[in-house]
Amino acid sequence: MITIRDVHKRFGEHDVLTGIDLDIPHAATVTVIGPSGSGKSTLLRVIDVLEHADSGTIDFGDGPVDLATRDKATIRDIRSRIGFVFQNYNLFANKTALQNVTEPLIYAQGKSRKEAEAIGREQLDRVGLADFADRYPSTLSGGQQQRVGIARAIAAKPELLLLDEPTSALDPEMVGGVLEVIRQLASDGMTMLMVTHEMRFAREASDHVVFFEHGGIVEQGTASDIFDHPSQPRTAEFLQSFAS
Amino acid sequence: MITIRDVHKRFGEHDVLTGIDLDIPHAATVTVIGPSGSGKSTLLRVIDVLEHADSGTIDFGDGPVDLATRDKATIRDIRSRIGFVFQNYNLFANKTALQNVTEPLIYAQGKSRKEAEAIGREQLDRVGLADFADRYPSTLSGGQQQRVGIARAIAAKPELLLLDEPTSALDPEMVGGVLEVIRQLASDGMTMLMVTHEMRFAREASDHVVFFEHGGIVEQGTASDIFDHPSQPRTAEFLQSFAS
Amino acid sequence: MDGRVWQIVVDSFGKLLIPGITVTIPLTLVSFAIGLALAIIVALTRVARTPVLTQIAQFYVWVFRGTPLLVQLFVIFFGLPSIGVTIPAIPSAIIAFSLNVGAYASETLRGAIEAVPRGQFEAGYATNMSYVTIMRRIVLPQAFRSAFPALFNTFISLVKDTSLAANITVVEMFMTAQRITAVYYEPLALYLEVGVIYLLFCTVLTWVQHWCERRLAAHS
Amino acid sequence: MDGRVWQIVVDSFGKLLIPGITVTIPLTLVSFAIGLALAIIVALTRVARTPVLTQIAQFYVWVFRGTPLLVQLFVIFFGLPSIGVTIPAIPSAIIAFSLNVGAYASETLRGAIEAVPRGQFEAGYATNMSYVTIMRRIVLPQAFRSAFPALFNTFISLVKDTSLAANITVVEMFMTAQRITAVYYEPLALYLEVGVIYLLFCTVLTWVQHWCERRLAAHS
Amino acid sequence: GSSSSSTSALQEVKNKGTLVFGTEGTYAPYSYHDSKTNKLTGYDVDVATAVAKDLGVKAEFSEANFDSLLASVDSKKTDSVANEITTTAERKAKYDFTEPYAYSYGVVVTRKSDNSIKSFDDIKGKKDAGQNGSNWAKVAQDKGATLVQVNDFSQAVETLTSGRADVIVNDGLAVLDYLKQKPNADIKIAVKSEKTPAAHFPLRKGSDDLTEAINKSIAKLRKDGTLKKISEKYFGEDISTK
Ligand SMILES: Nc1ncnc2c1ncn2[C@@H]1O[C@H](COP(=O)(O)OP(=O)(O)OP(=O)(O)O)[C@@H](O)[C@H]1O
Ligand SMILES: Nc1ncnc2c1ncn2[C@@H]1O[C@H](COP(=O)(O)OP(=O)(O)OP(=O)(O)O)[C@@H](O)[C@H]1O
Ligand SMILES: [Mg+2]
Ligand SMILES: [Mg+2]
Repeated sequence: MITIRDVHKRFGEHDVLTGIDLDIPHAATVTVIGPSGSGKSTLLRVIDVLEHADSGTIDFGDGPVDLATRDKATIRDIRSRIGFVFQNYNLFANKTALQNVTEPLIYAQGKSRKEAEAIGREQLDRVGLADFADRYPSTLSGGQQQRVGIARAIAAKPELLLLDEPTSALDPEMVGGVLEVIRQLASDGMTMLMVTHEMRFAREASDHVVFFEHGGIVEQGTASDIFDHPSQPRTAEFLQSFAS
Repeated sequence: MITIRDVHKRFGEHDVLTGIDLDIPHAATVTVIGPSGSGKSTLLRVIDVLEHADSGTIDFGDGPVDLATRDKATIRDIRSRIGFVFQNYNLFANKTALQNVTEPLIYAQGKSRKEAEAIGREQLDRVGLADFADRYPSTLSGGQQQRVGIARAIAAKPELLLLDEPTSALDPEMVGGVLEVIRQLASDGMTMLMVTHEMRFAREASDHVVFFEHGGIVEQGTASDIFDHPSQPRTAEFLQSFAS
Repeated sequence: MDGRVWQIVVDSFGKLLIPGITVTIPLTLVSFAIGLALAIIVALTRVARTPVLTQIAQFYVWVFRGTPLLVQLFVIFFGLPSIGVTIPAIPSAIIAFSLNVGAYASETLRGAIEAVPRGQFEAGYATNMSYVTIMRRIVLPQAFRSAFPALFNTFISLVKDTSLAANITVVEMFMTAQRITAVYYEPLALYLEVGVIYLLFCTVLTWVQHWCERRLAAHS
Repeated sequence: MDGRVWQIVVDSFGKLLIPGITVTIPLTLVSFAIGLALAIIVALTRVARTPVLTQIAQFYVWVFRGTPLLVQLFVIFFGLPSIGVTIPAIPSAIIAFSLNVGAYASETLRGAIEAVPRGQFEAGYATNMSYVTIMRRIVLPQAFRSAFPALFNTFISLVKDTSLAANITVVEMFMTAQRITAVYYEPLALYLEVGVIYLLFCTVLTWVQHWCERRLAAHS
Repeated sequence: GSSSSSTSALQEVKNKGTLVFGTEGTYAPYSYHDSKTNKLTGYDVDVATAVAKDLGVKAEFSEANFDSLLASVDSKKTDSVANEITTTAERKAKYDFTEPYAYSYGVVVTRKSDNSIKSFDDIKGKKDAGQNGSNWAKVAQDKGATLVQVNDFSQAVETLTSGRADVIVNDGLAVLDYLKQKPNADIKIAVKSEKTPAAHFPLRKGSDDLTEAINKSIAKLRKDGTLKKISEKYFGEDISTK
């Protein structure tokens, strides 16, 4: 169980996270849904210390760690356990698709180039990009970039994988493919926290769903709790809207 | 009726568009669906001459215009009739949300600053961002940026609006909102060509659906033709996959 | 430093500051302003890849970046009279310095413009802005931001390069220091002193640079 | 140009080229290499905003950008002996030029680093690369691309600034031109000639610049 | 300066076996490079060499721009300067100076067509193309001329012939050297002055015994005709005496 406690974050006068508590069971997939601008991306970013929380802790099972910390070693320790798929991909612009996957393996994990390339090709293959290994990001389509981002994040086999709308640029077939990947990761024991707007995907992929609004949790439960029997009127309203 | 004929485009050795013919009836919404990397974005980019086609024409009703043209005046004439919502938003990084909408009105359409701001605020309001007018893109969430991109494109009231996955970063409520906007634009007589991965959205929003693969059109028809009675097995397969 | 040297340094301060304020500063400001305007035009011409103009711009940058400023001054001041064009010293200096700044700063800007993401241009094209408008309203402001420190390099260099105007009869600060040296034979002390005055001028420019950088950073 | 002047120019060519090749070029290359290494360290230090180191880096840039190169040469060569440090002319020149290049180029790099999109850093952090690794593998290569023309400005400036070494007894190309002028009293012709030789050297650098730019552009 | 701490200045020179002079190497015919051999030569160079030889040491030369020559002496990189250095009260406050080893006269140079200058007093109100704080520039200014700043004699001539100045007040022998090289130049010598002492070797303060020794050498070389011989080689006349 990975536990997140009392996470606060404000930008200027704007309270973006207002005390988030979240439990992510081992090997579970927890999905955060909620309106645009409600703080979903910010939550993920704060967990990976890409943004410093104003306060809050994360506990991987060996004691709570302060998410507001400025201590380099602590931050790197947190990050070493986490993988991140960015909403806007953030591929390394000066590296090929393959290098995007292998660079962190070589330079952060200390793997040999050969080993890294083997892993890199395997992961690119998994997301259907075996033929695009030597292409630079600027020559890839949106969906292709997003899949490289997924391959990069899972290649490091993190304890916790954060996914920020991992299917936003993907067509239905690819979404199905990514769903397959996520299920397989879950069965391999990967713990995942995901933000998505695709409710059908959320329902299929998640063990646990969190509905988020104005930087706070409105309601949470199993996928079927939330989608079929929401207890809060606001959740029901959100889900009734367009694409549930 | 806007007609597009025989559009070809290759990148290096890679044939991305292999002779596209497309009719977009006046005030209709035509949606292109298809797998990642099939050339959907490229088609939109070539129509707006952001990429030079190798060959092909567009006809807005007053004669075909060569899409491979290098003539500045011709290109600007084509672009003056078209609005574009980018897959990755492409907001002007040094302008606020409001300025992103008003700059083109002032500097491309010659409107007064006052008039432009009135239109700008109206459009931002329409996409639910009235309170974010003075924020820079780097401080906006993904969905907020995408909505600014939509506001910018429709503010100029183009003859043809191209939308490249306009809902990819939007939550269901917002998708509903954008669907509303698109329906209203259509009823105001706007002609739209859209790429989307959200099949439900495609079905609700479109008059006509085109299924695209490997840079060519596999099948096209009304939304219900394609979604309910696809004639090609490949189309059926694509739609059966995950999120149809 | 003994009493005599100290006295010389103190007595010289005013004598150095006057040409500093009346020559070095105005020469720098005027030349940089003209040079920067030129640089923008040249950089845009090079980025645009229009056939003939781009070649002319490239040739200009090649010559004025590749030859010593002193030689440029000489040719303009002493060389042009032989073909009947006689330009007074200060205008000659301004011409040479502006052309020099234009060549260097245009390269800096070109690099910065080429580094602005293509999506920014495309958004401009898609909203049917003209090339010039896109440059003026969208791309140049972003390019300036990253080019700022390098442009100030050129600016700050110019402050000191104006001393070369001494070669074409302009009495400026460094030359004045040398003249005082010729009387008292204390080069090191006077060079240090003039160095401090240059540092003073450049400090102000550094402040301006950092102030502008902060402002530009806030706007993005 | 009459026959006599032409003869002087022809006879001088070899005399100028020799110090050009044996002094100007090696002095430039060595100083730029050291200066660039220094610039990278200083730029990284400034971007990192570590308390004391950043201030030291800022102070260094302030002093070496703000004072004339000639004064720096003077202090190192003539001033340091008074505190017991005597450095020969060529090493003194290399020290001064390197420190100067380091100050200017570090500012150029800083601007370029700050313009690399934050997402590139974040992707590096998220994949748990160290700050240094992110800089080395991801950010600096991208920063170099946009900074390239401005860095070559500094490089090409240096080619010509090496002539200041004449002030500390290094016999280099420009000094040689002045010697010949002292005999024949043909400054304009000889300055033009030496200008052409500098242009030759800088042309090679310009080629290198454009070649590198094309390579870097292909990789992104 | 204070070099007389333990060993005397003369002793130091004898110990290292060299007397090091700074010189510009760009001031014909006093200090310049021979166009054929490319070797440093000139009146001052030869005199300095002769003096060193007389002291039983080797002369060495270090070339740099004028201000650097002085800084070289201050930082003990050189012992003296052989570059037509004249004395003034201000300079004597900084250095010890030897007796003169050259005398020269000043001239007023004008364009060929200009006949308005008949004496030094006629340059009042005229524009003088003068060198960087030189004695000659001071002479001109004392006579009421305004200064147009130039860096060397060639520039002075360019400035005069392009009409940007009216006169050049300078060393007569340097002007003659110029006219030897460029007889067709549009300049002429309009006025000549009296001969005055024109060149001394400056030494760091406290070098009393070295000053003394060099003075003796100069006197000896003058007496045995060495200076005259050197002088005639470069000027065709004797400038080593008044
Ligand atoms: N500049 C380029 N150079 C080379 N290949 C390119 C370039 N731009 C796009 N491509 C390739 O062209 C193909 C079509 O790209 P396009 O962006 O049109 O796909 P798409 O259908 O929009 O995909 P997605 O749904 O993933 O956005 C892709 O395989 C892509 O890699
Ligand atoms: N750097 C910043 N400065 C100020 N405000 C910010 C900054 N980054 C984000 N915000 C604001 O914080 C709020 C939450 O943003 P966040 O990106 O977490 O939203 P989100 O839930 O991921 O939305 P979306 O679904 O649209 O991606 C938004 O209102 C956004 O405008
Ligand atoms: Mg988000
Ligand atoms: Mg696309």
